[in-house]
Amino acid sequence: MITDHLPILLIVIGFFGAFFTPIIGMIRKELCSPWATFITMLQFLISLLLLYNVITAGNISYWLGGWQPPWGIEYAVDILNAFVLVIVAGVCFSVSIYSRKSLGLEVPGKEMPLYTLYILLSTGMLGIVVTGDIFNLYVFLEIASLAAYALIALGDRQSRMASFNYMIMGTISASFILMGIGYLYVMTGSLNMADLSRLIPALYGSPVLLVAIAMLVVGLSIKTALFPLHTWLPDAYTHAPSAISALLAGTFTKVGIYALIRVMFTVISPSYVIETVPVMSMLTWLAAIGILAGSVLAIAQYDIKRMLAYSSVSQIGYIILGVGLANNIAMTGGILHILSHSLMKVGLFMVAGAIIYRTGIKNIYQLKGMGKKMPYTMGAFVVGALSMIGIPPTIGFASKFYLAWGALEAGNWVFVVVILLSSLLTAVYFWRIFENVYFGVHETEEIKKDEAPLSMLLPIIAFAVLILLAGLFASLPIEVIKIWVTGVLP
Amino acid sequence: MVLELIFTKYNYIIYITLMTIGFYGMIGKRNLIKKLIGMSIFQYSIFLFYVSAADVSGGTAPILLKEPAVYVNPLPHVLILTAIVVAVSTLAVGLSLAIRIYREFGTLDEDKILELSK
Amino acid sequence: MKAAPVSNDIILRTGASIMVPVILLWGLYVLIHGAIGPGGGFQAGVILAAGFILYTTAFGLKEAKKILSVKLLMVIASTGLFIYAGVGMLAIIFGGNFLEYGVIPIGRTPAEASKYGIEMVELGIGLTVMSIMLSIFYDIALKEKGE
Amino acid sequence: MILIVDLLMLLLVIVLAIASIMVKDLLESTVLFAGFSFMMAVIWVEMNSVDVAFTEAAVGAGVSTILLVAAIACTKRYEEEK
Amino acid sequence: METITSFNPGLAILVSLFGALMILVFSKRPNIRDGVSVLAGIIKFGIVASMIPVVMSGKLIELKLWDVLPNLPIMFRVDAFGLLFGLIASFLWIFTTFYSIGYMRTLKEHAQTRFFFCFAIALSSAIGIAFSANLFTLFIFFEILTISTYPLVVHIETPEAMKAGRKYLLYLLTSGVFLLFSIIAVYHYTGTTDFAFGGIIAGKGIPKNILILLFVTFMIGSAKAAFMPLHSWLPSAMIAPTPVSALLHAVAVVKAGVFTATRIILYIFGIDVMSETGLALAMAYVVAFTIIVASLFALMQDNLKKRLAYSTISQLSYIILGVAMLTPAGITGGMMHILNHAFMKITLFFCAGAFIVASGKEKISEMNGIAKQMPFTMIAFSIGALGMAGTPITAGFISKWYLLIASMEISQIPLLLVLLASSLLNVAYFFPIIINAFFKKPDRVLSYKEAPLFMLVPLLLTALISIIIGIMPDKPLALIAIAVQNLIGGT
Amino acid sequence: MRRYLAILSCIIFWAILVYGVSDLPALGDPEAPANKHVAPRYVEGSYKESGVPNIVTAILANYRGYDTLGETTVIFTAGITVMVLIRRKEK
Repeated sequence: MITDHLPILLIVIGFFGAFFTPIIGMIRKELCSPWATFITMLQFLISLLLLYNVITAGNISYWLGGWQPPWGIEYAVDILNAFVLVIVAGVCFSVSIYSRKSLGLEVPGKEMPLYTLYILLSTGMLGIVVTGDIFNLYVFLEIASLAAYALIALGDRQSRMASFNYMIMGTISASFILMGIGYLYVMTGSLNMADLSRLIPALYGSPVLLVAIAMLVVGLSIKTALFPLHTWLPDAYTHAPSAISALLAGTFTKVGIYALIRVMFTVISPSYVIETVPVMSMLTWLAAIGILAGSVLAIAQYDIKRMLAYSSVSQIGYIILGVGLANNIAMTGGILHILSHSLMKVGLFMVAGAIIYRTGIKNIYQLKGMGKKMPYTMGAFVVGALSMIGIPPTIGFASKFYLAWGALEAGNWVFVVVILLSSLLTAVYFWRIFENVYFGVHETEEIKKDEAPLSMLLPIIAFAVLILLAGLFASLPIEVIKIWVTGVLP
Repeated sequence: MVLELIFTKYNYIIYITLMTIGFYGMIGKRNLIKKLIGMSIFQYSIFLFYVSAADVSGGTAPILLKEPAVYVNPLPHVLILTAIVVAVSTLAVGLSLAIRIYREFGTLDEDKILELSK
Repeated sequence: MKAAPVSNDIILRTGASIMVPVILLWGLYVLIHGAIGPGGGFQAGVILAAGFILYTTAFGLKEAKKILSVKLLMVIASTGLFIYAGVGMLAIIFGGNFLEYGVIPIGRTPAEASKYGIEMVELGIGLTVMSIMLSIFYDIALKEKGE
Repeated sequence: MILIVDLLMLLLVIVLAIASIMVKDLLESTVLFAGFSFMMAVIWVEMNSVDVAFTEAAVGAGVSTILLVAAIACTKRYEEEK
Repeated sequence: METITSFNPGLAILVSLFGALMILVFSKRPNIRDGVSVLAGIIKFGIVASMIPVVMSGKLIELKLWDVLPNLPIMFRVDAFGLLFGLIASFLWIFTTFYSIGYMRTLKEHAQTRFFFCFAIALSSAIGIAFSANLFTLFIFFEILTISTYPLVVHIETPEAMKAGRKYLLYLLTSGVFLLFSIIAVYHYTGTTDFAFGGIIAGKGIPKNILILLFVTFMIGSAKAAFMPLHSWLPSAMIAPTPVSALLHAVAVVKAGVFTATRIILYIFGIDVMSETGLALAMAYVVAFTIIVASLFALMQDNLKKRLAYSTISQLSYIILGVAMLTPAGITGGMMHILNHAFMKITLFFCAGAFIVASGKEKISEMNGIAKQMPFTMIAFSIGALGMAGTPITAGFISKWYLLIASMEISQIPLLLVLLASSLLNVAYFFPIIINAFFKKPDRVLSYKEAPLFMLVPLLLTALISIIIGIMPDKPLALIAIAVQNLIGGT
Repeated sequence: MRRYLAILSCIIFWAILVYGVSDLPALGDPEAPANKHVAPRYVEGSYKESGVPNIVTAILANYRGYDTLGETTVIFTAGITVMVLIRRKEK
């Protein structure tokens, strides 16, 4: 049955898509973008199917090459994987629709390599998420990273330097991860995640394990842009082409977080990283500082994309905070926030891209009258921003509710305060935009409606609607996440 | 204790030292190509770690011989083959970025570039 | 220091015209020999690329591109990967898992099928590595005016 | 005895690494780096990983060096003084 | 208690949401757009009113939609208290709509579509707050109310307006955060956020200091009720167009705050917990302080709308005071005052707006002799002012009467004195206006006339109703009696 | 300033890593877990299951063939990247 091969088809379709793109590009350049959309759509559909299968029939294990793990590479899909897969593939799919016009303007004449890299990035990220083998994770991380460096470097004049710095940081991160994997391998002899999790308890107390954990945590934190290691993120997101900022904001950092969760809670056991060696609680404190620092820095920005980038730093803090608190509720909130932040940030970056596409404006104080000029786009922006603030009934509210509740459950009042305070800070930096966009324009100025093209508007609106729908029916994803969380945490 | 460490595990100390040198090259140097060389050294040090961990004293290279023999562990070699290719790919990407930056700014000095791009 | 130095030096050209076929042959040998001795797709690909790079240095980029144009390189790279992934898909078609060479009905035993599978895969790697290395070299060595 | 050779080679590698980071001339640095790669390959042969050593010799000392030289040719040869 | 499932509560909310949508659709055709507003208001009131017989017969109407978060559904339950608030809000919306049509058109205001759109959303959420069956649902509508009233507050878009808007948001969003925290805490400790007669906190073993902390955060959370020291957003928000002030002050926002505070005191904490911990009495004194100080502030204002704003702050505290006294009479008085104050204050604001539209005057000192030119408006104003002071036969008298009785029942003489003193202060800050308007000669010849009919009729009607309530208070009292019965009987 | 900071962080980095060394298996230790758990199967099965005597090739292309596919894709990605970054239009 072909459905048995779903996990690998997800990736192989991407590979084939990427390998074909140069050939398609030689025939007709214009076909590259629809081709990328088609491939990512297939990946999205497969990941939906996978999620459905995992929920109904339980975890999936696929042996590549037919070799039984730990000798061969295994694709292991459980609810967490499938959930993140759907998010990543969904974002890749919708941004690919959006990107046709946006990238057509910002990176003209390079459709072929651009969409090849686009598909490779998408495939790389999906590969990271779906795999059950820790070295395989590294390989796919590199595919995705290289594609990401290249895509970022296609932005404006400063983007090359941003990309270079990202590459340096990314290589440090990848090398650290490789070293962590090496330490684990040297001490256990295995590379399979499930197998490792059986072997690692024998190493408890060994300094090697500590160093390995430290390496993996630092490496993944760089990829996730956790607070003190976030320095590459603002530059990269500001200068990258808008569609790419949207894509990366919604997916790549989330994949990093996924990997962090996977390594900490599946490979190494929760009880070890929480109680014996309080790695996770250290991370929560960093995350808490990051939440506030990110918000404050976002307030100081006037470039809309840069502001959104700093806001990402803060939002990533939420996720790590939830995961690090490691009780049922906070963890659910944290994982739910992966979904909600993807929806919100991708939507917002797409709006920023649409504004830049139509007017070229990046400074938020020059956005006067935009509410009349691009009513639907800005309407979507309002929805996204309200969700960031955490106004019900949006998905951002649902995840903040769970995070705050989880912090309370953990008895940590500082974090409760941080979470709630940060939503006020978020309100501050978004409200500046509202004021400029909707108010202070007088009747005398006639503003012509000049909406973004349909292929950009459609994904934007879709994300706004999704934010609301997911907010109204948040118990659905929460129930799904809970199944996984209760399976992992005692 | 320390002597024992040095005599049985000197490979690790060496790899860590190399890694630190590479790390310094990445964060302490301002020239982009120097940074890339540092990056390569950084990566190579990890390869050294893997390969030395695979070594078995008295073993032979992992190519099957007619008569039974002790082989060194082949798996890290495979991983490192992969990683070397990744390293050279990263180097190529980094160099192309550096060239592109040089074309735009006329310099490879990080500080100067940051100044120019303000 | 000039990039991709186009040399008119007769010695270099003569040397290259002798060396290049030898290097290419050696590359092919490494590719095939990969199964029994050290070597394989990567090494072979790199060696083959080195051969062409030598050719390029001796005869100039223009000449080199007449043999392997940039577009052709891209096609070769894609083809190489296509061979690799295609072998994997073939395994699925014959009822195995991805890249499970043993089920492909070539050779008498699964082990033999694996051997052929591995050779195919190495060929794919070799093609891709060679063409990409060469392509990178073309790009980096390409001087301002496209000389 | 073998230990001494081993250690000497490893020390040489470290010296080469430091030198290639420290010299101001990028081309020199590249050559030193090629030497570093080559020494690395030799060490790996000594550690019985012929495949890796082979790859390293081809990729590290070969392709990497070619790319670096080509890149330096396109840009500047000397590291700028502050 | 018998409960009936019915779609009516949801329908009542949807009507104005749908109306808002239609307003957007017809933004280019003002007549249809405003017609939609009116129509939606009437239908909405019809739906709310249709629930009266059911509730009067002692039943509850329930509508459970779906779980937004696990175990936290959007759920509506119409009890007597909620229905009272719902009735007031939907009924007054009709008047306000007419009035704002007149106001906006006469002044040729910009962005009228946005105005009516936000108005409709705000009303939906006010009704949503009224009918919420749990804190969670209430919070959702609470935040929507905050967001949807913001564009109304900054409607004129001048720099001062934007500044006032920022202050408005700062206070209300911050309080929203506190409310959210309290809700999460309640949910954390009790596992539910449902309103229940007698409260849900009792017997859950929550330590007393946490209980007090919770109460404080809850009360900060209902800062929409504008008690001191969290009142200062309200006078700032006076920068809004007058219909907005009328809506904010008489109907939607502040009443929602008071309503929430009452719900929390009576239905979350419950009478027992409140009296055992002594929180009720503390609360009573805080609001008593507010009553007096706000009245003093009111005396010092020259801007009529600002004076009305401080009067509102003081009057709202009556409601909380009544509830905090925890006796049947007190609760009755408090709830009754929601109704009374709504009608009286909306009359006063309508009058203030009429002055602005007809004469352009906002300052009290400029209103000498205005009664000659605008007699009807001024009469309505006087009725409202008399009611505020608690004069018999006006609505204000009824509620004050109950409050006085309650304060004697719990033998808190200071509170009694506060109530009396406040009546005097009311007289002190309203009567000079009336006297000057009727008897003082204007500085120069006045040339304006009454405001347009669209505005005049609503304000006369609301004035009339506030007298009718004063004379025949039995219908609303019966409704409140059911609410009180449930509360006391439930304990 | 920057140089001293860099050197300082390097020293810290070095020290942390050296701390972890003490428990690592000695160089060439045949009893090290890395050489015990998974590896022997490759040595034994290489010829039987894959038909090639070079164990590294067997693992590279067969047991962990999928990694190698990924790695070839990395090269491909790098090629495309270099192309998109510095290739100029040919005349």
